[in-house]
Amino acid sequence: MKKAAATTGYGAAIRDGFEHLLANHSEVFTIGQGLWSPWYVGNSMTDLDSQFGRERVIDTPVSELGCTGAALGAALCGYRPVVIHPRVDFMLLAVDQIVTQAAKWRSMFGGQVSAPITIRAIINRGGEQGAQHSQSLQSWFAHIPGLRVVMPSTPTDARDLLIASVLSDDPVLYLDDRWLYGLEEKLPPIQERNLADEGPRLTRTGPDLTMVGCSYSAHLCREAAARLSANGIECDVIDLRVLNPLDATLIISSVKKTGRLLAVDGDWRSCGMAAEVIASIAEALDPRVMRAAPRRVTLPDAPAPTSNPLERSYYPTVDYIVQRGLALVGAQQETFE
Amino acid sequence: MKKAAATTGYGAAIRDGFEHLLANHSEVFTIGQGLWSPWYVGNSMTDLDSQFGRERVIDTPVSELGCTGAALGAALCGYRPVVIHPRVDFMLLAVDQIVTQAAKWRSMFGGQVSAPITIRAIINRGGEQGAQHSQSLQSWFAHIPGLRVVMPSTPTDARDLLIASVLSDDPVLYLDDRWLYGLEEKLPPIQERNLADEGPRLTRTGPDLTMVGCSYSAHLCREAAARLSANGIECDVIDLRVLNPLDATLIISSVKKTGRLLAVDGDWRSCGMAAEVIASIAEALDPRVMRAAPRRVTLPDAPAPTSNPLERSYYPTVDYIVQRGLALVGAQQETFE
Amino acid sequence: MASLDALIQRNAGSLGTLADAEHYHEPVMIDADDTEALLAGLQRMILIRVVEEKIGDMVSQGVVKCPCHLAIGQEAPAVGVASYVRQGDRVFGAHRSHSHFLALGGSPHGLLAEVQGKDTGVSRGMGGSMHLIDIPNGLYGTVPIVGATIPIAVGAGLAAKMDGNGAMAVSFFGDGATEEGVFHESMNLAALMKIPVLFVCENNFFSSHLHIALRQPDASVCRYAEAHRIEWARADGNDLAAVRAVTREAVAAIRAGDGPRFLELVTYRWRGHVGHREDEDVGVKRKDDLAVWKLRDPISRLAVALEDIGALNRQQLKQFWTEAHVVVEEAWATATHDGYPPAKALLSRVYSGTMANKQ
Amino acid sequence: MASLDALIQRNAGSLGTLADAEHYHEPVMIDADDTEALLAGLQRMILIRVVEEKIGDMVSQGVVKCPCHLAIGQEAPAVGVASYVRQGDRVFGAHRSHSHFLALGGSPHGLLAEVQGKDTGVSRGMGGSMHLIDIPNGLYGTVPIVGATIPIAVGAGLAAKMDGNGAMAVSFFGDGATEEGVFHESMNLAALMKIPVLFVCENNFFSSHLHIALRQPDASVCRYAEAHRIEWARADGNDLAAVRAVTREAVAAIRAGDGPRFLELVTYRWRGHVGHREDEDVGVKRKDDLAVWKLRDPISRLAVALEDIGALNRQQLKQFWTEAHVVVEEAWATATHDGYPPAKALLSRVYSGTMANKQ
Ligand SMILES: Cc1ncc(C[n+]2csc(CCOP(=O)(O)OP(=O)(O)O)c2C)c(N)n1
Ligand SMILES: Cc1ncc(C[n+]2csc(CCOP(=O)(O)OP(=O)(O)O)c2C)c(N)n1
Ligand SMILES: [Mg+2]
Ligand SMILES: [Mg+2]
Repeated sequence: MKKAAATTGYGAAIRDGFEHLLANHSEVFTIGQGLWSPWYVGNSMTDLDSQFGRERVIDTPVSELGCTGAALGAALCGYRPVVIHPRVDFMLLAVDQIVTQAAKWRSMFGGQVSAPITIRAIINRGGEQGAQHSQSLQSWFAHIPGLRVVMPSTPTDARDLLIASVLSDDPVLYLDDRWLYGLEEKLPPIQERNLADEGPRLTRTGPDLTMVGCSYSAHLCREAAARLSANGIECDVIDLRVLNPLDATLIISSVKKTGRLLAVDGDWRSCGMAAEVIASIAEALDPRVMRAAPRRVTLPDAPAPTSNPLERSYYPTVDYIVQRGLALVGAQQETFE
Repeated sequence: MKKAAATTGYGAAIRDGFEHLLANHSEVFTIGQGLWSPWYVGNSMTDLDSQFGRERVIDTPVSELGCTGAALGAALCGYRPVVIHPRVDFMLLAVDQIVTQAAKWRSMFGGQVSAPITIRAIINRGGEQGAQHSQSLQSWFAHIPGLRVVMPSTPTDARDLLIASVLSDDPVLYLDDRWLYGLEEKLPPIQERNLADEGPRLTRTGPDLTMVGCSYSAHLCREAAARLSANGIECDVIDLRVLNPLDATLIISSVKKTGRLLAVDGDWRSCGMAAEVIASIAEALDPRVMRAAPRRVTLPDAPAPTSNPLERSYYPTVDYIVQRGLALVGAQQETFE
Repeated sequence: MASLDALIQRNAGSLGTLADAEHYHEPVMIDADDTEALLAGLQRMILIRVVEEKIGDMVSQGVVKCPCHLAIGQEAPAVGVASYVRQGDRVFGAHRSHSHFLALGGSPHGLLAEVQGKDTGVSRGMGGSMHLIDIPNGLYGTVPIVGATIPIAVGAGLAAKMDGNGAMAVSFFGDGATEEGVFHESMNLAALMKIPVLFVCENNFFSSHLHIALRQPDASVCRYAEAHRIEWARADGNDLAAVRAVTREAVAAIRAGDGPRFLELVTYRWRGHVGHREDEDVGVKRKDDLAVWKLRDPISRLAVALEDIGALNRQQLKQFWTEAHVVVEEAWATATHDGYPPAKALLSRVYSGTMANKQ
Repeated sequence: MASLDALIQRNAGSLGTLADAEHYHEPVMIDADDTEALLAGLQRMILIRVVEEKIGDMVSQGVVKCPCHLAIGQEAPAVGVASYVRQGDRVFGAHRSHSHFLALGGSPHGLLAEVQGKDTGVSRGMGGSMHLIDIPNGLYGTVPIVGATIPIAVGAGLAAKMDGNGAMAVSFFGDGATEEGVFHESMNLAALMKIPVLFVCENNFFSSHLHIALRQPDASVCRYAEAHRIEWARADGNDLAAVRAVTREAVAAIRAGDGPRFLELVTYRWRGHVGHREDEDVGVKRKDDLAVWKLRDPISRLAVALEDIGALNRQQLKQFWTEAHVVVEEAWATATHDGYPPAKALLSRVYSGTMANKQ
């Protein structure tokens, strides 16, 4: 992306969000690995430690489970911690505290406690990093009642949804993707929104095809839609933004209109977010409105490789999505591996 | 269930499987919490320790991650360990070793190593145990390439799929459900099968409706199908058996015939196994073959409660499935919460 | 199993006689402590004992259905530590926490309603025995995932440190929990950040059916505090005065800003791991040991000591027990007539949907 | 940051002078060790140094793209421990394991092909720098999830114990890995079951950008072995003879059936946490320290010692370096011309689909 004047990148926008939170909400603090490092979390938290002090921007030992539990404990006691995991893969060591603790404490204790903890993890893949440094797994967390899951695809959302996540009284998993850090846009003034009111958004409209994605996949869908438009195919593009709890209304009304659905997700296929999108509309719509069978574009059923040629074929691309879109509108009944 | 002579229960059948493995395969051993306890894993491993020695039936400290990693290590060195987690909820502490290690080592090292580890976890819910002692989460693990996921719904499968899992050269997650321990049947002689050849099975046929489930849900589907039959509605019932990698062929051909699908799963809804079943047929079939929109029956979007009346309304029942089946065949377009 | 006996002996390690059921049957030494506090503590231990026995009976009758882990025999650690917990402190427990709840002043009715799944329960019928909360009394949560509340307590301590008001967090857990890696991660974090948290390990030698000799190379867990450079103390967990003494010192240091402290309180449970039976699912040797361990009863040993100095007489003691029974029976009766949570509670308590007020 | 200096001083704990860059610049003491073995070790350390520098250069030129964590300056622990690894033993490493791979006899070509993602790489191009395997030489796997291979190594040790053939497992990890709970779970399991596993902690003071003083209350990690009742030894990790001495004793005990042993080898990395730069993403103080630490060079300190006793002359030493460069340049050249994995490798290597043969 070219950098136009007065625009802000995705990573810098996240930093703006943190700056706003730390400056305006004394109960907010951040804790996680790499917060005192110049590179660990990209440019998304640069110098926050010197700006707000190392008591509120806390770097930690290599103890994902313990640090996440500690953040939850502080959240139960009046604070709004953001626990940062520089990679989703590392966060998996903290699954118990996220899924069996944070997501359940409110209901388990009869609604008497809130756990306003935000777990921020970064999807950091590609660059020949391989199988253990590439997972996104949003589908896992979108499966858990009690846990709100947020995935911004634009700098503005990266900033404002971070703020909404941290100000929410519910536990929130906020996932940002390093592949979006290059995106730039002019940011509107900050608005503190109630996350409970946020949901999927229509970012482009057209009668021929509905494309749904989140985070980097939403970005790919937007790019693909532009390319398809050049081919005379106009698409509705829906950016999920909030994956759980999912409000499918917009997707349903869109597919009711287009009769065609392409669900794109940068996670695996089986029991994935793309499956949820398809199942949601399949249940909600009279099958006769469908002009073609819906399709998924996801990762292949394999761990991430390192070797460059394999890596290039592993991740969904704009080209591939465009192909799938054309095929769908052509409505050939093709199957892909 | 009444106990007819010469029949074996689901729990005892699992024990038969272990007995066969330990008696015939010297490289098999079992390790996990409660293996020296008279009650921890129900009757599924009773006295195996005295029969085969505590060197091959190892009880452990409360260290899920460490013990799972140790089992993986032994699997890389010529053994076929079965690591046992008495509850899925406890196993979540071991997610890194299951998902980021065991499932990936083969592909990550270019196919040069096999990790013939079986992770056996027990779904143990109900009985007012509450949110942290009720999870099943098969949808999570069915999402992971490299990990085979097995869920038997009958005593015979409980025994023979356990044997196939342990003899498979791939990592396998084997989930059994305490609610099935009451099931009894007459067991055929043991057959050592190749897990790679096992998959979904049609356990009842009928032209009106396809019902798909796994484990306890498959059992509920069979019961519901019998009841529906009394109402003149004949169903195909498909027991998934092997959730990952999923072979959807049977489901597709069945729905092609019936035009109606009810996907039942005892896990949560969003990004769940029921969503995968619906997405698989939606992608594969011409929408026009559907005589009604497919439907899911899953847990509600909430952690498990304890209070008895809430607990009774929380889990899918035969009655509820029957209702849904009738509605589907009546093809009313109703929505359920 | 002579070999196991031998193993257990070898394994006793630094616990010495504390690991031997034959010792500490005599009345506890109380001269160094405050009589009033000890009398109050005795009453509280009696209340816990009576509540637990009532729950045990109701479990055995099948009236209470949720899994209950009874603390009968382990009343002293809860009561002794609780006597130094003050307004603003936050306490966390685990699966065996009826004692912690009651020691902090929790209402017997709230507990007895909760184990029946009633809307009037402390967790509004959503948690049962294993998920208790009582924020007004400082109990911030007890959960059955072993070790899970340890880092959470460290986080509560971090919050207290940030608040800078001299409050502390308390983490109650058992010897089995020290086998969870998160216990070590939490200890390191607390030591590194000098977090005001009191780690209290109730070492009762068992993790469900397994004796610690079959789970760890040494029966004493203070070695972990040593490793993480956290000052520790060990005491007879069935001696209220001893528990109060080590707690007093540890809490003073914590409130003075010295960072975390660790207590190992050696005790024994009289019932099975879960449920009402005495010898259910227990490790070998336990059956024979239990009778001897009961002679290390925290209640009678304190009562006799108080009688010996004339601070208590048979009459008053009998009175304590009667009062406890009256309270408990009344609470139980009320709870049985209370209602269950409404159907909508299932979905209405999952999310708050609210957000912070602007500042 | 005087305060951090002070903190680091206080934190040095039992490491004493080993934590101080000013010490141990002199030639190592070798009289107690075998000269042939030391000469071989020297050559191996030189090979590692040259390979790592080559990889560093290729990273800086953007030719190698996968993340590489270089072990320059840390050659001695790998080479010293590997010299007591024999056929049948199983060794596991982590993200900084080029040194372990080469020390065990791994082929430079296999490594240089792997970091280029070639099908001829040791992991057939599927793993890159952070996922190395070389079963013929006993390297059973290195992975970048910190701490992940520690329990896996314990399981390999359990397998060795079951095989009863006197083999052992070796787990290489860093000081940062001791902060993962699974490290403690693994130590307890190994101690409890007397598993033949050698835990080797290369304590280089850093976990990426953070000095251990900012992560743990004491810079020495032997206290953890103490807690888990595992016998331990500590040595200057930049002194090959010292590393060999503590390894020799530990391995003898392990093979004799004594159970696990723990080694803390104090060392320092010369490059950034990841990549080729010297001062990238490093903690404060590091820039100034590095120059002094380089005087504790494991290679030159050994070379000079061997020269002093006349076991080595300048000529031969120069020869060692030249040979290493030749080997490495040839290996690199071949690797660059090797092919990439076939497209089908992506899906064909996920499952085996096979099963055990009936017995
Ligand atoms: C993570 C996890 N693993 C296993 C269990 C099963 N479990 C419940 S209580 C318990 C024993 C814990 O022993 P200890 O911590 O000593 O507490 P005690 O029962 O002696 O009070 C175990 C293993 C669990 N609840 N959570
Ligand atoms: C579970 C996990 N958490 C965090 C990381 C990020 N990380 C990679 S290497 C590293 C430092 C580990 O330090 P140490 O164990 O001392 O090894 P060293 O780099 O010093 O060789 C960290 C934190 C990771 N790879 N895995
Ligand atoms: Mg215990
Ligand atoms: Mg290090």
